[in-house]
Amino acid sequence: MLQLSGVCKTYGPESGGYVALRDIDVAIADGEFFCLLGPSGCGKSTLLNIMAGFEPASVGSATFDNDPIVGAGRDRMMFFQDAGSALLPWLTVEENMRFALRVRRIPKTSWPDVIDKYLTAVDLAQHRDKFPSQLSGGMRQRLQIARALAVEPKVLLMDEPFAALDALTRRRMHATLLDIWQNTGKTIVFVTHDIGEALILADTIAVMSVGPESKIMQLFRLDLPRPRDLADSELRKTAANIEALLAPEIDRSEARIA
Amino acid sequence: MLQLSGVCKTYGPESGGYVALRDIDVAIADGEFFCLLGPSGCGKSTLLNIMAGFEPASVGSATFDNDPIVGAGRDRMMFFQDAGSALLPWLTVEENMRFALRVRRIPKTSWPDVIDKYLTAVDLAQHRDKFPSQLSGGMRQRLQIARALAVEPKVLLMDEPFAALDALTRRRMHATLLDIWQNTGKTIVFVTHDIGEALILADTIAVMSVGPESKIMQLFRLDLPRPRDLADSELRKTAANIEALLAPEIDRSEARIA
Amino acid sequence: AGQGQAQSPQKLTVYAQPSVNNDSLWMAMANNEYTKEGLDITYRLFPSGTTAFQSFNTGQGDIVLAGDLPSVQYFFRADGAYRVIAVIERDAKGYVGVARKDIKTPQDLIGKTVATRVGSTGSWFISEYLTKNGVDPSKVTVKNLDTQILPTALCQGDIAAFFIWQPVGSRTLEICPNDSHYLTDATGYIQGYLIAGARTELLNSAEGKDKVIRFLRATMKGRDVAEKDFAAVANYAKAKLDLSEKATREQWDTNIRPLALDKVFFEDFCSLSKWAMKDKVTSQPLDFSKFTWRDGLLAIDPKLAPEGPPPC
Amino acid sequence: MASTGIKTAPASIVSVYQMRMASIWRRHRSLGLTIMSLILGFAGWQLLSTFVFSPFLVPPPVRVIRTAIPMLLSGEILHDVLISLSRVFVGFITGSIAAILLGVILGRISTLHDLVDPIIELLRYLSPTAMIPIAVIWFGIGEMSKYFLIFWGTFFIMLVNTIAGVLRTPIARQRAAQCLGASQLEIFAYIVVPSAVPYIVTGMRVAMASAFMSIIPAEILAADSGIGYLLQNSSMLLQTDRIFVALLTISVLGFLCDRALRLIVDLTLTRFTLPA
Amino acid sequence: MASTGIKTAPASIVSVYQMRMASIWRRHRSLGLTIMSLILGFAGWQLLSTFVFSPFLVPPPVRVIRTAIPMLLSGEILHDVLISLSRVFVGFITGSIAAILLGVILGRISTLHDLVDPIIELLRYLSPTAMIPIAVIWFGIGEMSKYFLIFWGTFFIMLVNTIAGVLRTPIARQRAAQCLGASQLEIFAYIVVPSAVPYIVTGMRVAMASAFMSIIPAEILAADSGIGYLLQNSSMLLQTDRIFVALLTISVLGFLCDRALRLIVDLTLTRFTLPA
Ligand SMILES: Nc1ncnc2c1ncn2[C@@H]1O[C@H](COP(=O)(O)OP(=O)(O)OP(=O)(O)O)[C@@H](O)[C@H]1O
Ligand SMILES: Nc1ncnc2c1ncn2[C@@H]1O[C@H](COP(=O)(O)OP(=O)(O)OP(=O)(O)O)[C@@H](O)[C@H]1O
Ligand SMILES: [Mg+2]
Ligand SMILES: [Mg+2]
Repeated sequence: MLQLSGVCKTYGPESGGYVALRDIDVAIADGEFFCLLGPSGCGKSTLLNIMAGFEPASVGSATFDNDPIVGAGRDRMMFFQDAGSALLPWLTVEENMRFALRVRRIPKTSWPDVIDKYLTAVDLAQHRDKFPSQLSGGMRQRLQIARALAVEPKVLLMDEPFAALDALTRRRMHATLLDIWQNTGKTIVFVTHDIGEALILADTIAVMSVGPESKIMQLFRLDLPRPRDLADSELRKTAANIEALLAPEIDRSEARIA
Repeated sequence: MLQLSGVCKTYGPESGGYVALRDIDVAIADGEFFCLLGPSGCGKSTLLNIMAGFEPASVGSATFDNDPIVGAGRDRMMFFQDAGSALLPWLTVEENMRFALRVRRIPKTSWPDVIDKYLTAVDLAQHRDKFPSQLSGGMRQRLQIARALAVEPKVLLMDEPFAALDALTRRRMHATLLDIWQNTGKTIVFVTHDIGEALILADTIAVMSVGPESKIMQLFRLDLPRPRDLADSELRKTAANIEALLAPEIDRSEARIA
Repeated sequence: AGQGQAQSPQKLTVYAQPSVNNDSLWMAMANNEYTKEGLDITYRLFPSGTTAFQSFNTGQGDIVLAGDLPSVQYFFRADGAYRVIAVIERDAKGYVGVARKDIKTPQDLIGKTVATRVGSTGSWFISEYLTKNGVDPSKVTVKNLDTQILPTALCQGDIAAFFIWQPVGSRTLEICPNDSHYLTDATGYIQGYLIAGARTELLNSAEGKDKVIRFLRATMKGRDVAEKDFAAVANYAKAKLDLSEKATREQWDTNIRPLALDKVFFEDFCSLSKWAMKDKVTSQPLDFSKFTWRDGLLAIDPKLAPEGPPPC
Repeated sequence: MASTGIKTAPASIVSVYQMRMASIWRRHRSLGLTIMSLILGFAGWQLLSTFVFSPFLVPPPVRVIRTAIPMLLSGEILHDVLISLSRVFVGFITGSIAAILLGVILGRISTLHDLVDPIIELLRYLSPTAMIPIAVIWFGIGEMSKYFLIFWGTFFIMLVNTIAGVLRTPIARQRAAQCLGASQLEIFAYIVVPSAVPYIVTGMRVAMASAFMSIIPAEILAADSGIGYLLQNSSMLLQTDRIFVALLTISVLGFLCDRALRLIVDLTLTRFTLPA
Repeated sequence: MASTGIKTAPASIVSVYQMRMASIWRRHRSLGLTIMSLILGFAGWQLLSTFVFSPFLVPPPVRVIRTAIPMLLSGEILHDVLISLSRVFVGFITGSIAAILLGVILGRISTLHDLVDPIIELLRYLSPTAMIPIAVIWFGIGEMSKYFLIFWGTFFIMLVNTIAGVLRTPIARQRAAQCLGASQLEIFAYIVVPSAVPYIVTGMRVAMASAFMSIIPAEILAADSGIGYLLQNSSMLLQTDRIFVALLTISVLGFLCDRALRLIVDLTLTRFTLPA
């Protein structure tokens, strides 16, 4: 159970700083697939950072299994939005995987299998000797996905993990992720800006409002079986609801060039 | 006219290196909106880098208006896939804009107007005093877009400029970009992995095959007027064609976990 | 002297070291003797004769004060461009051998390690001390140590004795009176010198020659004060070098200020030269007719500069 | 137990209170730790020199300070400090500027770098002490040669650091600037130099120490004032207390200059030194 | 005109030919430029010492080499070089390792850093020369005190650089490692140290020069061999030619050691020093 109550986040000085989040209350059950959806810059990454323990909440409390979150922990694995920054540039693709398994204390005998399995899943098996600087943007994201999955954490915090992937690759990744989620019962908090992606994956979709002082405007629960089809009428209705919720939000802040 | 003929690109040693591109021939007319579409890691960014003059072709020639491309030039403005890397981290949003206008020798009197116009277009006007490290992923991309547009280059080389934006923001960006393109007659080379985005924007879509040794498999010309609607039957047919072209490509290289 | 005052004072640059054996010059300066001779003296201090010669070598400075060995070495190096004009000061008490308490006779040093600045007058002192006391120098290990660290090394027992100039010895007795004592001073072995030398080029011009003579004459007047008036010297040392009266006293007591080029000088430098050749510090005999320039002293008083011996 | 009042307060108030305390602590912590550190350092010195070494070899701080007080009151130290500081400043600043300019050029033009590097590589092992004779030949025994020796002690450190910083300028930044139309000079000034700032600042901190160390050889050279001269002179006369006064003065000066440098960097260059 | 044959060749062949030439040029260019640089350097020295200075003040290279040859043949220089090198190595390597270890710790634990930093900041302005008396008190007049002085000349430079490098470790890397479950020690070893490598390498290059300069004070101390001793002794005896032989030897040794360091870094650490 991952719980935030009354969380506010202010960047900069206590007063007069930029209030990114205001009064966020969420409770994510074990094994839930929870999607955070919201316009660019609304505070999705900030919220995820608080859950991961990277940033303290300015006000309010964040707990995991009733223990306050005070720092990064091995039970909550983060997938970083900026994929390159989290990889070790001096290790090859395979060595980056091995590093993860080593610090995770996974027995050495199983490394080759685990590495093969996850690199194949993200289609990087032929690129295992490249360094991160030699990978394309999408490949870096896929390497980070493979690493995050390989260590099998209790909770996966994923910040737009598929943003740089093409539609077809992304579809496969969805299937892979759902497979793993269903087989292992992980909790997944998944940030995306793609409504379709959220609809296909989530148990719960939290829609956030535009910043500053972003809130969670509404929660949508989806009990449909998976795999889902976006043409499904209930999904289309939800999609329309979400768009309707977001459109005025975005109008509120944007202006088009004449 | 941007022209590549017989371009190959090999990374690493002359023989035995990784052949990213093989025998690429393209000719992009002045004022054309040209989309590069292809699976992750196929070589889209590589191709754009060659056009920009950042990387030499290993074999073959690249010319712009019949002059060989030998280095970066102010006529070809690149939008980098990794948005953060191209911004100056020690300048605020507004200062980053000003830097661009200064080195572009744009008269100082028009700076405030230009900056306001483009920052408003990408909805960053309220964030003008933040540093890049204080921006969200999507905001960084938008800043880079604003900067690239503000200097009004002849050719815009855009590497997945909208990848980190939510659907609604992205829709506005499409409209903005098309407005500017139609009013100024720029040449735009636009990399995307989103088929829908390509269909909405492009005059020509070049579909690339999976690497290594990526080629341009097929060119699709779209003469439909804009704004376009994805529900349009011709677009749907093209979309289906492109998917059909790509699907076996991706099958060729991917395997799903059992 | 009268004619000098009429003209504007003539510039003369002197390189020296901050040491009490310069007291003749100090007193000359303190009593404006140089000004009275029509000289405008620039008195520049260097930490050692060697560093003074380094600068002198580049063509700067007119007169340089330095120890015996640096003068000889520089003379050979400068190929005739430098000549000694007078002995300012010499003394044998200014050099001491300090040893640990268990070393009581020269023979006790056999098999032990002693220290000095190798290649300095201290080396010469050790060599003379051992040979004159019938100890085979090869049975004593001589270590090269910087003067600053000699007291520490002796007090800690790293070495059995050292041979060097003052105030290193008295300082050592201050630091560890229980472990150290004076073994000897240099009386009967060597004498340490402060030598004034000048650029040959200067001496060859009539004007330069005149300046040097006036310099010598004024310094002699200073010498007369320095010899008698300890309080004036101590005041000067206190004001300019922050030396305590006690420290000044120790050295002042032993100073001999010949301001001449006398027999003793020739003898000492002969034996210095022989030692230096033996120890490969120099490679040729010292030719006094080239090494010294007697005209200045002769112009003041012929008795001050007798004829030197043949090269030795 | 006394804090029950706070414990029952609503979460947000606790948090605001804690934040206020934390920020007060943060603001004063650094100063407090600095003072504690200095006290510990001096206490350690006092103990060491009293019980481990002989106080004649390493005079305890109390004695050093007792020696320093009359020197301070008479203005002797202040005079020496001002003279040495002015020498360090001239040498350090000219050395830094020259090295940054040359470093940026060498870091960007690799042919020139390869051509000049071996000579630099041979020269930079020569200490300021070794350069004394050359300094005298070139600049005589006046102030110029002292500036030169401190320049020498600064220049190569700054050069190595600047080149290292320039070579690590992210390539994308330069490419973006080229696309925008920046001239080579603008890329130097607006991209390469700012990107190298973290290395340059580190280089300046190291070079500052080297500059202060170079006072000593510089003031061997016919100086009659300055801290280096005080040290030289006291060493020759074996005045241990005064030697330690000189050393302590150099240390304290260096410490203060480093703090000043850091403050200036914090005030003016923070934006360039933030970690990515 | 003679290249018409090539001009008519198909584009791809031209390109392959050009690439081959370019790669040959690249491979040999660096060596060629180094040699050219050295020749220019020596020619400049020869000219300067003949026409600008007097050859007595600055002996021309030809004379220095003539002086050096018998010293080389007799094995005198080799002997001195080996002794000095072994001292530099011990001091440099222990100094580097100690500084890297302490630097990583101080860079990570800010309270400890704030506590220790002022003391370091005071000590690092003391040159090895100033530390000679302390070295003798602590380590006597044997090899240990020579190692210590070279250690001293290395340690603080490496420390400042290591801390600077550690402080600039990208935060995302550390966070990712923490999420993976890395212990504090693993984060030190696998994340922080490798991230600081570019700074550490730069520090080593600067510190290497400082270590070589520290030979001179180290060998003032009761040495009867070594390059520093040769220099000292020749200076005392005012033997300019031998002084220059010693200086040239130090320069060449430094040059070679720097090349060796760069080679080792290129062979083993390239992956850590690539620009982002
Ligand atoms: N270190 C910081 N200092 C100041 N403001 C910050 C900082 N980090 C984030 N912000 C601000 O907080 C807000 C939320 O940022 P966040 O990165 O959480 O957005 P996001 O929802 O992840 O957006 P995106 O979809 O574009 O990644 C933004 O306005 C951003 O400018
Ligand atoms: N510097 C390099 N060294 C070696 N291989 C490289 C290098 N840069 C790119 N590659 C390889 O070239 C291929 C194409 O990379 P590129 O970045 O052009 O892909 P892309 O089409 O832009 O992919 P994405 O959509 O994921 O950004 C990849 O296999 C990549 O590993
Ligand atoms: Mg985000
Ligand atoms: Mg790409």
